[in-house]
Amino acid sequence: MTWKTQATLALLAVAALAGGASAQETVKIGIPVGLSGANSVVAPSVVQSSELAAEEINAAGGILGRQIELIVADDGSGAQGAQRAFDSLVFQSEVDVLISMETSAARNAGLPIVNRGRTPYIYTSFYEGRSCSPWMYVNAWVPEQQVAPIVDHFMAEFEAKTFYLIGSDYAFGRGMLEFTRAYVEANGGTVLGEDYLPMDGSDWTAIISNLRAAAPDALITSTAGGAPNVTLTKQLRAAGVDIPYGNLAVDEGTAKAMGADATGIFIAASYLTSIDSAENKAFLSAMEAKFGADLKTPNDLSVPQYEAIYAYKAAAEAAGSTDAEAVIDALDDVAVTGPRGVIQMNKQRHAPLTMYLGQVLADGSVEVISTFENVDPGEQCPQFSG
Amino acid sequence: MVEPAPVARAARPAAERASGATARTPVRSAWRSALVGSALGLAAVAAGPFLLDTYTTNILIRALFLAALVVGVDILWGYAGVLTFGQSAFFGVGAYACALVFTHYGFGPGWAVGALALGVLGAAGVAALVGWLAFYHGASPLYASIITLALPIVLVQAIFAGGRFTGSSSGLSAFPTYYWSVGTWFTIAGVYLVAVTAAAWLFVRSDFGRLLVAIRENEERCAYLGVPVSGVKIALMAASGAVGAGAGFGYAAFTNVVAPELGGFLLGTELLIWTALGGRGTLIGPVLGTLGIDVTASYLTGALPFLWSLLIGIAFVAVIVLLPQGVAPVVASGARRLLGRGPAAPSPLALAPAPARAETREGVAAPLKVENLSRRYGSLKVLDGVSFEAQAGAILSIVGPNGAGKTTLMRCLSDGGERTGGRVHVNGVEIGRGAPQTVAALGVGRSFQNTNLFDTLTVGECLTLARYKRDGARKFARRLALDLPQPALDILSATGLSDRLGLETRHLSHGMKRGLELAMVLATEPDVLLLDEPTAGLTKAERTAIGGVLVDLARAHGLCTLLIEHDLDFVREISDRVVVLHQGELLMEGTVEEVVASDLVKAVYAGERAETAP
Amino acid sequence: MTILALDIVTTALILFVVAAGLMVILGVMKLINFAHGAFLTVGGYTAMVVTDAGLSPWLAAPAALAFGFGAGLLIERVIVRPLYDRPLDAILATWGLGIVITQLITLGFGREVQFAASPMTGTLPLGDTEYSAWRLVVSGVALAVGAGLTALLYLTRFGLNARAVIMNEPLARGLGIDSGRVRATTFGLGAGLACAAGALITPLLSVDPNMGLPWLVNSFMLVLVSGVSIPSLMLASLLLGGAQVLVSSFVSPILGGMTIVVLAAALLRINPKGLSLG
Amino acid sequence: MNVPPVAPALEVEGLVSGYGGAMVLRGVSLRLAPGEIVAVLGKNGMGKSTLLKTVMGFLPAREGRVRLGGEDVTGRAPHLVARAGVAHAPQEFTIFQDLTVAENLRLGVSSDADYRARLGALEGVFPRMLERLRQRAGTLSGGEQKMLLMSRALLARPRVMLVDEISEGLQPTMIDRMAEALRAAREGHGVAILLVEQHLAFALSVADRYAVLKLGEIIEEGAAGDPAAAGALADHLKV
Repeated sequence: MTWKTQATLALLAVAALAGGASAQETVKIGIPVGLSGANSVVAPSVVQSSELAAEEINAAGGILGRQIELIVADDGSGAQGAQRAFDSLVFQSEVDVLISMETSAARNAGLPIVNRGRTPYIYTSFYEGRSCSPWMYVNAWVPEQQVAPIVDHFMAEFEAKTFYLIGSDYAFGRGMLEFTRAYVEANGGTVLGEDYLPMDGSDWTAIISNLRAAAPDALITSTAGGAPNVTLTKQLRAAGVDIPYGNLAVDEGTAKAMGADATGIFIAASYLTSIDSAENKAFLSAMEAKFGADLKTPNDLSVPQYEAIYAYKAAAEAAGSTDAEAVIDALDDVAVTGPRGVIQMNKQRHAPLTMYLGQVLADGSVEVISTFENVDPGEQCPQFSG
Repeated sequence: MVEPAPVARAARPAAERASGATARTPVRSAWRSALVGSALGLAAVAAGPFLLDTYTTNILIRALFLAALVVGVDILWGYAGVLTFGQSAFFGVGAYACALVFTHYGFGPGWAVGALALGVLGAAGVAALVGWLAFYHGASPLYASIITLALPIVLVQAIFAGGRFTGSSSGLSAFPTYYWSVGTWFTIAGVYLVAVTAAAWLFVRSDFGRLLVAIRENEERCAYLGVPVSGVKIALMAASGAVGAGAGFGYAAFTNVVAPELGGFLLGTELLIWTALGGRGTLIGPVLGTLGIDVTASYLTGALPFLWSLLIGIAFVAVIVLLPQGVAPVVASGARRLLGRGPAAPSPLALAPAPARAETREGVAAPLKVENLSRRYGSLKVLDGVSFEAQAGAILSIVGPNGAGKTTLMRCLSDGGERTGGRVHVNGVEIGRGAPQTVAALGVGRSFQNTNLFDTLTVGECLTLARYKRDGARKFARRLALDLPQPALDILSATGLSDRLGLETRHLSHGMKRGLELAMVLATEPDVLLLDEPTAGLTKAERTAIGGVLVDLARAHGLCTLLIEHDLDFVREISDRVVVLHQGELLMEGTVEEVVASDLVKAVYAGERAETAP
Repeated sequence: MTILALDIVTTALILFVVAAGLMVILGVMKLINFAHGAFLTVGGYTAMVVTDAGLSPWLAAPAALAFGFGAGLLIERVIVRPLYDRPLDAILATWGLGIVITQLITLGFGREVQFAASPMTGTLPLGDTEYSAWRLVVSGVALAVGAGLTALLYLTRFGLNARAVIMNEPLARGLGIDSGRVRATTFGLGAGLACAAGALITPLLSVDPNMGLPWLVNSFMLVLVSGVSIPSLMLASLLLGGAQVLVSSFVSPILGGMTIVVLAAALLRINPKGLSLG
Repeated sequence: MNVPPVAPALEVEGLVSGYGGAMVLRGVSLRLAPGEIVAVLGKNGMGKSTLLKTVMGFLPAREGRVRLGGEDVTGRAPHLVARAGVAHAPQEFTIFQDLTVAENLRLGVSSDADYRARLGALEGVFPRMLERLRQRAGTLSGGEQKMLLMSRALLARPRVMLVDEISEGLQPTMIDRMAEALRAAREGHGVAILLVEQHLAFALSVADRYAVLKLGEIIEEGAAGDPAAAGALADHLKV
């Protein structure tokens, strides 16, 4: 983030403060996102894809004839900051919808405010699953969709029997690894160790030594998005760990930023830049055109964000208004075709997704190894199964 | 223990009448200002929800709870001088008590009361434990800060270690809670803050509040006056912990989210920043500072997050470096100038003689008996094998060249932790390793060589403080009448201090300070009086006056007095016996005549005594 | 077992080099520099700027040392000097300074996590095992810093003057030693060491505006326990850092995070002089 | 006003100073010519050490001036006064106990080169110091510590030495050595010496002139050689 984008954000916010008079004319989309803290590595790409979606929709006449106005707020990647961000968006800016990629901590902190403010909320980050609210939809993957490809591949390709799990100690980290452990054990494998460090921890020495002592066949990690992922990977590489390494929390952009250290990491994602579809190519070239040299690599977090804005447009138009309850009802029914294909959040507020297993190459790009069509998210929020 | 003597009770109405209808007594003015302030505060709380939009109300509720927490920080830091980084931990304990009980055990009025009690008592318990660790006798202020810094770090790690139970880094959210309207929560938070602030306001203006200031300004002196300094600080920590936990409970119940940050070190430092910017030691300043800064921060985080933090950081550094007392006192003195009101009100304190003590010293061993006392610093022997007795009704002077160990001797007699060997008996009781207040309780009163009293306390407050051992201290009021032993009253009137009870001691002349010092020691009604150079820097007339009082104390009141003096003429005039110390050893003990006649002593004073190199 | 021993030794040496700057300042100035964490961060960003400019990553630490020294002299002059006789206020003011530095970094470089190139990656063979090369390099540098500081204190005129100021400032001034200048130089040195340490640990971490903060409290505790002497800081790092590694390895990495703080607080309660060797 | 042909090495004029509210010096004036030794006598607590501390700048002068060789140094920081050519041998906390003898001596000289060049000069005065260069100063005997203190002042080659009760607790032979060292310093380098003393015989044997300080004021002055002086002074100083 530079002075320029920051100034833009400031202007946006000032515009939001001053724009009371024109409130009727725009559709306000609130984007609470972790511009600082753990998520700060990916947050700029999420802001960029949101900007593209808004620009495209506005150019095509907006939503129900109203222009979109984006209001970005930093949630600090944590609960405290999220409270401020959600409060400010819901009660101060009175946004029509919240669409955001956030940490689980931030999402959990924001949900009570969403419930209180009765604002539709589309959550666009992959997460540990089973977070339910009458006001929330999710269009990204959950463990049921993501863990299996990596574990299956390790077991089949590397004959991995023993696994070691390392994560950040928070809802996503623990949720993902607990699912992974159950899946590994259900498929005849053994988990030799499961270690966590707090989200702000950066010294993985002891854990890595434990890992080396246990000598597993494969490693699966699930950390918070930014700094912990980077420090863990750097220190793993520095310690000479070269067993098959599946990373449940890395996205393409972060992998690129990590450089050589990321080479060889296996990832499972619902979006990779190499997806060969017309929608994806159009999206990538539009991003390239809009941001040029400042472009942050689009990834598994920024693309769902892009699609969610279209999903909201479709729902509002289907409902014929931006009325919160009408939009929530309509979101179940609309299907949007985007870079990831056709997405409909009709499985207990979650979406079946096509998943890709990939491996990071030396140049930071991701090579697709195999594809799994329309993986079901499983039982997430049975109360919404109707 | 706070009950005044019967004489004083009878005297009080008279004193109030005497102070007249127009005199503003601090006590009454404290109650009046507390009432007016509370009324204004409550009115603002009542009006708030009607005037403010939902968003502002929302962020104000959180700020109100934090402000209640800051009150505790200000009392600890601003008044008692304990720099605490850990107040956030108590907030966190209260918040997690709420979240954990509601998440895992149950929800309902009974559960809520139980969780609140758990949080408040838990925090008070943790605070007491922390206080016990941090405030042992002889602990440096820095150590207390270290412990308060360790507390939130340990708490947060404990929360992390709690895994699913505490929600680790993510915290807990969406637990059942009371989804009352924002207005209702605003009222709850507002009333809590007003109540806490009003109670604190009365507390810091009470005798006990002045005691806190005294501890901040000169902890050691307080201990020697018999104030259980560590106990007071521990109790204060526990009380502020309980108040903070209450605020944390409310915060969690309202926001429906708890996260480790609530108990973390960073919030702890933010509390200090708000307190410093508001003006430490003013209560209202930190409360307004918290509300102002936190609310502004909420408005600006979207637009200017870094610039805002940068400005706060710069303001904080500037205030600490340039205006250690914060902005509030500057504003207050400006306001005072505008209103034309002086800062000092006349003291309403009425002095009366305390009834003579009934117990007699007959049949008791010598009031002070020293056996084979030694004090070493590493290999350096400052005192070695000193033994002597001091009798009731007599003045024993201790003389010797610089570095002979005289002041060290005083220290060893008044603080059980000081000596490295030997025994000291006071009224037949061995002092053991007792802290100064313990030794003071045995009947030892000590005056000091330097005259830093309590700068911002008035003469009357100093005297009230000195009576703590006898009369205790009122927690929400000021005493209006003070009983002092006759000799103390004599000194006060002889030095003119009795007309200056409302004057802060830093404005006193050197001679008056010496007089007050002595009067304070006498107010504790000691059996053994230790005086370190009571006449240093005094004029001839003042010396004579003090000498007269000392002789009278010994003769008429039977006090056992030990005196360090450089002025040998003065020693000769008033002493019954003299002890000569030289290089840590007792060179000789005897009557004035014997010592003056001794060639050995003369030699030492002329510097001619052969020193055998060790 | 070898790995565990290496973990303990390298962790201890990393802690030592990170805490050294804080110790120098506390030792001579009796002042606790709570901007230490921010200085470490500045070192991390210096490393990033150096490598982004295409210079060798090996230059990062020396550049950070030089930059930190200059900045330290300036900061001493403006902020620290009025606070010499107010030690608790000095903690607060330097904490505030840390906030200011962090925000300035955020304004200049953005708040997101960034990366600096490492001078070396991978492992070095060490007997029958192999071990993180950069951790070994940092350990070596830590030993050199310890030796260098010892030489500076015991072999140079500045060191003699500084020790005289530590032991008895009035006497030193009476002998013509400009204690103000000694203090300013010391603050510069401490700040420089902190920045250099920040640059040194950067290859193990990522660069963000708060990267130094987690190190502050542990450094602070180690320095207090060690009672400001180089050998005892080494000893404290070894004992407490070792305990941290053991707890992390055998009990829980999360509890490992508070080992140093808890042990230090307990040690200081038992003996206010801590592990001081002299 | 007549400017003296040679400015006094040290001139103290109407000096008032003290601690907090208590004035210990109440207007003291003294003048030392280059190479002159003046003894200030008085009992404990009369302001003798305070006088030296105020000259050094450790205590602020409330009133009055301090001049060195005609240059006004009132209000200067102690290290600047020291650099202007004043060596202070204080009475308490005199040496760095934890440093070696050599380090203590080095600290007395501003440059290490000068230190090495001058060190040999101690051979004639306190040869024992040269034998103990590597010993920790705190392990020296009381008398040796005084020698170290004096050696450090001598190595500084000051214009003015302020010597505070150097004789206290010393054996007679050692006192004689100190007297010799002071005389040698005056003769060798023209140092002016302000001695603060309670030891009458020693003071009068070394000094050219004496002044008696009582309750912060000089109540008597005279030439040390005056045979009547000793008797009169003994009265002032007796127990």
